[in-house]
Amino acid sequence: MQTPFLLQFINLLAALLLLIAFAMLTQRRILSLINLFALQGAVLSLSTFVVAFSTSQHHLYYSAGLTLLLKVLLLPWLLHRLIRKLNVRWDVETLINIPTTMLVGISLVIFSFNLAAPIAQLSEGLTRGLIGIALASVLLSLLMMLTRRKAVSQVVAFLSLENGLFFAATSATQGMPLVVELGIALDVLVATFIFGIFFFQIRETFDSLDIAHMEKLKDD
Amino acid sequence: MDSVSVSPLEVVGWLVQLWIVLGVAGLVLQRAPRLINNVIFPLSALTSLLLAVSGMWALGADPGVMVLPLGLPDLPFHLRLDPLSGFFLILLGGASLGISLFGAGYFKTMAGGTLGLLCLEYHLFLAGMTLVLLADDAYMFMVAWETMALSSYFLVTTDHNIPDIRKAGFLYLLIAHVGAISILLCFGVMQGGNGIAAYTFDAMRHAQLTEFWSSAAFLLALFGFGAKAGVLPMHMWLPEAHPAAPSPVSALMSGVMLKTAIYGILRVTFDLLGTQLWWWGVLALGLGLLTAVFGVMFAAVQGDMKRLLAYSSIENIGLLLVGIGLTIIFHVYGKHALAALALTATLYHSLNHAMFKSLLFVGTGAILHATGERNMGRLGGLIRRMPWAAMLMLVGVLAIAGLPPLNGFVSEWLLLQAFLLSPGLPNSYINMLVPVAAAVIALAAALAAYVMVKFYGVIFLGQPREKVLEHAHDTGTWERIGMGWLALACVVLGLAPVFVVHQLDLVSLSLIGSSLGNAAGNWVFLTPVDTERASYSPLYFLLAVLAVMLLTSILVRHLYHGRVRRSAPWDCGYPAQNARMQDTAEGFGQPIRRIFEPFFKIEREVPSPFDTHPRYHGQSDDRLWYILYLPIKYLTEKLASLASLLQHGRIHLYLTYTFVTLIVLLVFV
Amino acid sequence: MEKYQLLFAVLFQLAQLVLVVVFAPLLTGWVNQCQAWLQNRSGAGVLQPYRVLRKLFSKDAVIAHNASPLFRVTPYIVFGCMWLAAAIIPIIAVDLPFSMAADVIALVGVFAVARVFISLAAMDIGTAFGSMGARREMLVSFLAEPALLMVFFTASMISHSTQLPVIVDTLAHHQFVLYPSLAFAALAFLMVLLAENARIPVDNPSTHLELTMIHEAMILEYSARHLALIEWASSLKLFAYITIGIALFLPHGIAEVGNWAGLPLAIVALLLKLVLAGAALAVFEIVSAKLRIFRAPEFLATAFLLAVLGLLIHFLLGA
Amino acid sequence: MIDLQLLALLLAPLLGGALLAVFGSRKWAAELNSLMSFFTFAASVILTMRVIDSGPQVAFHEQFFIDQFNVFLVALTAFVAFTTSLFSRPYMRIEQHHGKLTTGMLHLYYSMYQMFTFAMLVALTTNNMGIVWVAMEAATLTTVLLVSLYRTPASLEAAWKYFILCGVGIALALFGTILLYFAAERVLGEGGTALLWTHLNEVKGELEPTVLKLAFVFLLVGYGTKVGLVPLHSWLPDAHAEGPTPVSAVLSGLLLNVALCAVVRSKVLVDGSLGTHFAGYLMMGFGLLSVVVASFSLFRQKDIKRMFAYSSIEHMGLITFALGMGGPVATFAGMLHMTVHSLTKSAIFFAVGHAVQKSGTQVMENIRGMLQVSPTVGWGLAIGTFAILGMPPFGVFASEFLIITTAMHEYPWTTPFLLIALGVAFAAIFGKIQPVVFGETTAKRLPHSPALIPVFVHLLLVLMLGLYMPPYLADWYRQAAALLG
Repeated sequence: MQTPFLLQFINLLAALLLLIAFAMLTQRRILSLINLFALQGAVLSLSTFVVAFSTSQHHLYYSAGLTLLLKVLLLPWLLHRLIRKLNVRWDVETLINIPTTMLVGISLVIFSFNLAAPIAQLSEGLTRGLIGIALASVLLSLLMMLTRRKAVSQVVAFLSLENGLFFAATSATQGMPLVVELGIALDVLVATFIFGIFFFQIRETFDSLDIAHMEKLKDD
Repeated sequence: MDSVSVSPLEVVGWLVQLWIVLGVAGLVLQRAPRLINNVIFPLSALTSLLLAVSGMWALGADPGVMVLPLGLPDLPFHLRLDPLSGFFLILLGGASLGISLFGAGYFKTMAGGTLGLLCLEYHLFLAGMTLVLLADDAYMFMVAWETMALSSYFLVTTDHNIPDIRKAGFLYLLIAHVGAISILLCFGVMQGGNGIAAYTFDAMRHAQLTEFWSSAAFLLALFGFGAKAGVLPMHMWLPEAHPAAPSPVSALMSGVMLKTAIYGILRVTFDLLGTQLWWWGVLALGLGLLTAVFGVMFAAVQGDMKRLLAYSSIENIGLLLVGIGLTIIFHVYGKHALAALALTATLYHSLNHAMFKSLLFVGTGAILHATGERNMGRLGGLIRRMPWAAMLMLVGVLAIAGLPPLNGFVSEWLLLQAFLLSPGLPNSYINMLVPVAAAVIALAAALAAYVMVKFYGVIFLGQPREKVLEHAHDTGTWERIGMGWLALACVVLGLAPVFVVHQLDLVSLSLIGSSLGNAAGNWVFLTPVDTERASYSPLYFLLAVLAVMLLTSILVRHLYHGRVRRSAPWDCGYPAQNARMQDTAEGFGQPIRRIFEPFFKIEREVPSPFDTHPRYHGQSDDRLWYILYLPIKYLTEKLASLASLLQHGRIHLYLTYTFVTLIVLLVFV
Repeated sequence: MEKYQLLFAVLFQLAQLVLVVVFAPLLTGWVNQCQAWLQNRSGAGVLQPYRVLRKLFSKDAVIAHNASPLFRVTPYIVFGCMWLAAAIIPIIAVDLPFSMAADVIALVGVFAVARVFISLAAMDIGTAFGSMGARREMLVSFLAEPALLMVFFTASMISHSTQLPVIVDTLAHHQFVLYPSLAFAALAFLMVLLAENARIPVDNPSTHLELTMIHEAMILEYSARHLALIEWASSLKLFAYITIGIALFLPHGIAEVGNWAGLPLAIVALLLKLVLAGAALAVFEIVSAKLRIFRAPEFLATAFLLAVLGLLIHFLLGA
Repeated sequence: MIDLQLLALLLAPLLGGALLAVFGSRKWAAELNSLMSFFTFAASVILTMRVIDSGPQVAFHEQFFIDQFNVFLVALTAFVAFTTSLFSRPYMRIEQHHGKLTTGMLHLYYSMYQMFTFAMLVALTTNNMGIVWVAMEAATLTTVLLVSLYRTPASLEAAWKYFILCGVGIALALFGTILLYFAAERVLGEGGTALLWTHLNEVKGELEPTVLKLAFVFLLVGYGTKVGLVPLHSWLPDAHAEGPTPVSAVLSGLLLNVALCAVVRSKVLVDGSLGTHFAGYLMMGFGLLSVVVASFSLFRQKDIKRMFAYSSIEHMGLITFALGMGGPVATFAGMLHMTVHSLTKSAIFFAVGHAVQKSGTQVMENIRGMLQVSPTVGWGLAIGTFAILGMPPFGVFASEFLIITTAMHEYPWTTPFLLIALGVAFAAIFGKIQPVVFGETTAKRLPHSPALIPVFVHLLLVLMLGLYMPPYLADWYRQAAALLG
């Protein structure tokens, strides 16, 4: 069952996931961001597929398919449509400059690897160390959310965060119970729709998708 | 009463229920204000009387215990009526009897809706105070305690349209609440065992506490109850809330509610805590002295009659605290008879203060109704317009000034005796402290006389300072009866000290295990230790003074002619005398203000010699407000503005919080 | 025997009651006479106070229109209180049954009653002087009263009693001890005596200069028999104070309980002491100057502090 | 049988949501809303009686689980949801009358309201920690739409913040759940049972502590965001202040409880696995921080709903603190506090809603003299405020009494913070509400008469809980406390 090749392949995919997360962190253009997001989805789907294959858990095939459908096709398509409609292409600048962000990101990766090290020792075989990568990509996405100004890129970051989680759910733990996965997928879908509604409402109300307009509610 | 099957506690329970029913009836009958005035309040007074009687009955009886089916699970309401509670019930009943009777007349002018509500709150207040005295578990105690605070808050803010009154109510309830939390913590320290049942007083009595925790409990209790009693520096609410409340309510608050705090301190210190430490006594003593002098000093410079009385209450609370401190010290050092003496003095003074302060407060109510004026600088000469009120108030004034043969003197006498007999304590510091303390007490008592001369003289004597005072009317019948009862109580308590002390012995015996016993004297001579050491007989004293006076007046009348001529007062050669040339309240207080200048924050506005309409304005504020309360307020505001920085409006910042929290937790896992 | 003793004591008490009221003005006269001599005046004679009283009693009383009953009853109260106070101080013998009813604290209380009433009466008419006098009187007393109490306390601590007869008995008849604390107390007492009896340096009994008077300002509205009673009460007060001083600080010579034989000697000793004390008072008054009214509290605060110091010294030295 | 009862409980709101999605624009939509909420409530009562009778139950292949702890929350949720629907009927009409809402918005409101109830009930009753997560997310999504109902810039901003912050939070909770599963599957094996709480609870001693520690951090941060623990609370005041008042009431009264319930479930597992008080201490720390920060934040509030939102943070902090302390008394107190806080806070929001409608503003300086305008609203607000401030004899005091005294006994060092925080909170709220209730007024009359019966029903219940607790209710709490340890 556990062929070294498959293991290496999953590890490769994991590394790819992390790489894409970094790439997203440094990306200024929204279009490329969405493309990267789709790519990430593809990697996720592939890794789920491989895990399903290697552990022969059938429900993981559904998961892989669902991921492909949702995260590679549907969501990027939706987002593309959205930005075309809303006519936003650039995330003008990030809040912290990109080299700094990178530095922070790298330390986050080291941190999460360290954190995951004792757990990795528990886990036998296949998924060794994947928790660390999942954690790192979750934290990187979170970092991306902190540093983005435009609502759209924040949402993409959020979705990428979910990707990281999904990776943890499927690859690191070899799949959650099906009902949970279905629920998660449904929620993500609904969330995206709501995001879409919001984008229109926000734009309608503020004439922009810059979150800087939404800093009125505060204690003073 | 002669039926054996009924216990005092049950009777008191019924009376409390009756009060609540009366209160609700008042709310229901709000369209019939006459009924409320002429039926409900007198009935309430009758209930008070019965309560006092049951309290007296409980003094001699074994402690009664009762468990109600209410409360928390595993912690139903426990009630207990022991001599200490019984004594305070007498105090409550006795004072509220007069106040309710007075109220029956006083609230006549109030609109129906307000009156109904007030009637409910008034009776809840009374019921709450009674239950505080009966409570035998922490939860019940706190519920009753806060019911008392809340109902009195609503009573204070009866005239809530006036911003100042709202402010007073706010300050009052805030300090009361902080105090209540402190009391709560005190119970938390004292709880015995585990589970909810650990909060009964009985479990607390058996709890084993280390010295550290005992002291923590005592300090928390002192702070918490002190906040209610108006002990320095938590006194700030008192001079604000008392003037704001309707006068009968002020009377209840000052006369009775403050005593529940004294009750609380006694209960915690001597009953619930198994051991005491000597320095508690020193602390209480020191705090009491400070409070007493502070209170009377500020009373001397007040211009508002109710504020003056409020500060005087602070002084008296200080005296009570001194008594408690002495009791602790003697008790710790095993001087049982002396401890009993100090405790007796404390309890006696509580009772006295309840009577005369209630009398004076309701009296100010009568004045307020007659003139619509609280500022003494606009009163004067009322003795001629309101002879009844003036006469009854004179009794109260003389009593509170500590003059023999009235009641105020007896308790001060007992307290001073306790001081005088103190030498021989094994701690030399305390030995040195005692004479200084006695001196301070004496000073406070003398200043109290000053204050009271000012109070009475400026309000009742002299010429009316305003035209409207010509139309002032005297008190009505209910008011007179109420005040009469309180004045009578002052006289009786003053003349029959031996009887009272014998009753108080039962309390000390149950609380600290010692009493004055037969040493208290025979029926007419009060001799707390023995006849050689000290004795006092107000009855003989009064008889002698009366006899001498009578003799003199007979002699004068018979041997000399009785010709009397009326004429204008002598003008000293300066014909333009008018009422404004008398001392105002501020003027009368001026020497005190000058002597104790550093303690006051004085704002003065003096007219220049060329003003055509000269106006003088002087105000003496409490420095503590500026050096303690305002800084706390500023600090809170500062911290609040720091806290508001958190909520900065930027979502990135909020996400950063989440992020940082997560990272920090992960680092520390 | 005991029964007789009690009876005798009661009789003795009544006798003292009568004697003090009769002879108190004499002491005032004597002090005034001494003063006159010291001022190189011939003086009106020691009987002058009696003459004044007689004259006042025979005059028509004039009372302001707005005087209340309080105003009219006050002279009797003041007089009664002072009389009683003077009567319970052991001056010749220590068994005075009425002393049982009022110990030293009560004695201070009696003085306070009189003071409060006279202050209230002063405010009753509503003239500028009346209330000024009342205020000043209370100002003086709020420091003098605790000082007096502290003086008493010192003596009480020594004798373990607040009963005047017991105090005097202890001081006079037990073994002779020098009490340094009593020295402080004595000084304090002297100051209180001056202040309370409206003497120089706190007040001046013989002036009606508005700005300086205290006691006289209060009684400006009184006339005829009311004034007489008040003047008489003042004499009684002075008498009481001087005898208190004698009882506390020079008790020697007073008769012991039941020792009727000692009485004549005691009477002689008392007379001597009174004569000396009166003269000393006069001398003290002559050599000091009237203080500004606002210096009076300082003067009295000094007295108060001295008294407290005396008490502390008692604790410190045990004597 | 239990399956059926549970089905009724869950179907009622689901059906209601579906029906209102269709008929939400009709005139009787409000009545339908109340009716469906009533059905839910009735079902919850039946379920509760069942659990009282026969103890903990599992249903639907162990996917659902009802024990004493969650059934009281179910009953509470259904009850408050019902009374809130009663309140919202006239309230929303007045809003519509004032031109703030359109029929379309109301349509959305009614259907989302039912869906929200459904999501909360699922989150409470499910046995599967994964489904808990799904339901929490669903509850977030439905309320996001409710918060932004008015479509004003402010409400959009609030909803956006709510959405993003809670979305992130809940995502972190998912990571925690995954870690939990990771640890569980090693003991329970792969597949459906590894996330079932009942199973986890049985084997909690065998779960890998290091993983569980990590998992709890994520779960706490995740669900803690929804509870409103400081410093994860930032969304809460905005969402409460800008959403419609009935939504504020259910958010404060119910959603926070549900999220806390999830945290508590995790805590039981984690502390059971670690054998230490790790999770408890963490909760105590967050609770204490929340209480203190929220109290000071209260001080400067101008908006009345915002202020009470902070008060919710304070109280949730107190509950978290109590549940973190553990032990029978504190847990009992924590649960009691949950109940009374829900009842009181929703009652306050009801009263506040009408007060705001009467004076036309949420700024407290402009709301004055409510007692004069409408004694019922005024007294409701005054009594509610005193109740929430912990004045006896209301139930809030009972629980605070137990929490504070236990803290004094067990963790004395925390009490100065509690003392200061409660004092400051009292000063802040009381000082601001007093002039709102008392004094002169400028407010006007309303087009529809307000529904104040819910206010007084809630307050009466709270009063009763302070003075007398029926034996079955007490047993219920006690068993729940024993369950949580």
